Amino acid sequence: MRFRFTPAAIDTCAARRELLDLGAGGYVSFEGWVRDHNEGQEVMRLEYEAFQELAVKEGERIVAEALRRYPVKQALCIHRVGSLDLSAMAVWVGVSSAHRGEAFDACRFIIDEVKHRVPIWKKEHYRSGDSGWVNCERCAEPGHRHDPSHDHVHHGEPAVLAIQK
Amino acid sequence: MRFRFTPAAIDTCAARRELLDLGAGGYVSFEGWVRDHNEGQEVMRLEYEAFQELAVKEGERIVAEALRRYPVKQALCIHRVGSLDLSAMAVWVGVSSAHRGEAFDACRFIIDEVKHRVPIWKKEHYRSGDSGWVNCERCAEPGHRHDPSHDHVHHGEPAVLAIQK
Amino acid sequence: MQLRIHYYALMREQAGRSEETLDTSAATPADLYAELLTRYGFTLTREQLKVAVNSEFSDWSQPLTAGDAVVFIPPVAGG
Amino acid sequence: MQLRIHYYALMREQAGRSEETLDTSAATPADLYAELLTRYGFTLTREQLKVAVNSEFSDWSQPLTAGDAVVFIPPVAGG
Repeated sequence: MRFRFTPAAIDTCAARRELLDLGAGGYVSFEGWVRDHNEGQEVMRLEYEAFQELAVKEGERIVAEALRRYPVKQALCIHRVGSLDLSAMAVWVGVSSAHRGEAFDACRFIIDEVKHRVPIWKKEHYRSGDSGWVNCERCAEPGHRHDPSHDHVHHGEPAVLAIQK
Repeated sequence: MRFRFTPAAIDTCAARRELLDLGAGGYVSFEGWVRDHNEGQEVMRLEYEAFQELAVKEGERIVAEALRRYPVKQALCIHRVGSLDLSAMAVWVGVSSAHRGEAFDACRFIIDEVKHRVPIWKKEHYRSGDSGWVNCERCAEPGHRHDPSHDHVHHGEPAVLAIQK
Repeated sequence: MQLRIHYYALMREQAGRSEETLDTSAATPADLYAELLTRYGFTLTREQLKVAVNSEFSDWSQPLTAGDAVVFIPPVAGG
Repeated sequence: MQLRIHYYALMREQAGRSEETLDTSAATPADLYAELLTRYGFTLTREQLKVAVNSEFSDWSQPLTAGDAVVFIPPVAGG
């Protein structure tokens, strides 16, 4: 499985070992960390929830696409679910390849697609006591087509879908 | 010091801890691994040698440039010297930032510049018994100007400067 | 016809449940969402959602059959 | 005038030493390289090299002064 969920801390050392390849000269990894702010609100902790059956299928499709698009050796993505404190790792992506350019491109492709296509949701809990489900700004626009191939890029902070007092 | 050398294995866990930042939501790292082949030759091991006094200054300048160019939080690069076996880590770059795009860009900028500007040399030892000092193809062309700002990108395998029997 | 519905995230909270088995005459996911929108007062419009049937992305107009498992997917935010 | 020269990598191997103190009349790094090229038969042309004086990148035409430390830098290959 090249995309999976874990309810416990992501073991990046074990995950990295799965990507070792004698023909690989470059390895790129991405980690998503819980940040202390979003949209001007102070964040205290996060909760991640996933529709795991579909999410694992879609995640596997994304990693398979990356392996088809870029001449890389190995790729893997692991996503946390449950409650996460500040600085905790929410997601990890690793890619090994013969040359570094492809590893950077494939790693970025995977995390961009995971953020836009995989059914995972994030609830932010703020210092103010409010909480809110976060989502990609453009996805939240009415009429935005959820085309799995759309390749929009996030600029700035993700929008909050609904603030709860 | 945001650029340094080590004669022992790079401790990526300790290095990563130096980049933790409550305001960081993304972390990108690059590792250069010793590959089992180059230019059609089977590689058995590598030796890295550096002009450390100048290399550390130039490496620090590169990381400082990355921090000026991209709105990232922290960045660090560690390079091995000495003899390295296959799969060993020759170089590590880590970058943390609020948003992931900048972390990818800054990490790639640092490793590209380090490979082109920092006085480090690599000798490959081949299964055939030969050995050779490797260098960037374009840098080896007579008349190529060693402008520190040149931004050429490597395609394919690095050239071997001189094969020794 | 009986359908199985699972709710996630904002929709789970607004429905007040994470799953239910429903007797419905809805012929498509579009019909079903219209029915549930009335019942639960979801704040998300259909245009903001995707839909999955039996754990695969589906069209809103795909005919539903008895026993199908339906999930309405609010805007995602992994990573 | 006495200069200190350090050799690295291919140039170290071709010079057969990693450093030396040299009495020379070379006024610039360019002059100095011409002198050493004759002595050691380096295979790299000046156009393939950079030069550092006192651990900073330098011009080939910068005047040298007694006690300067000079390094000729072959094409690099970090990472």
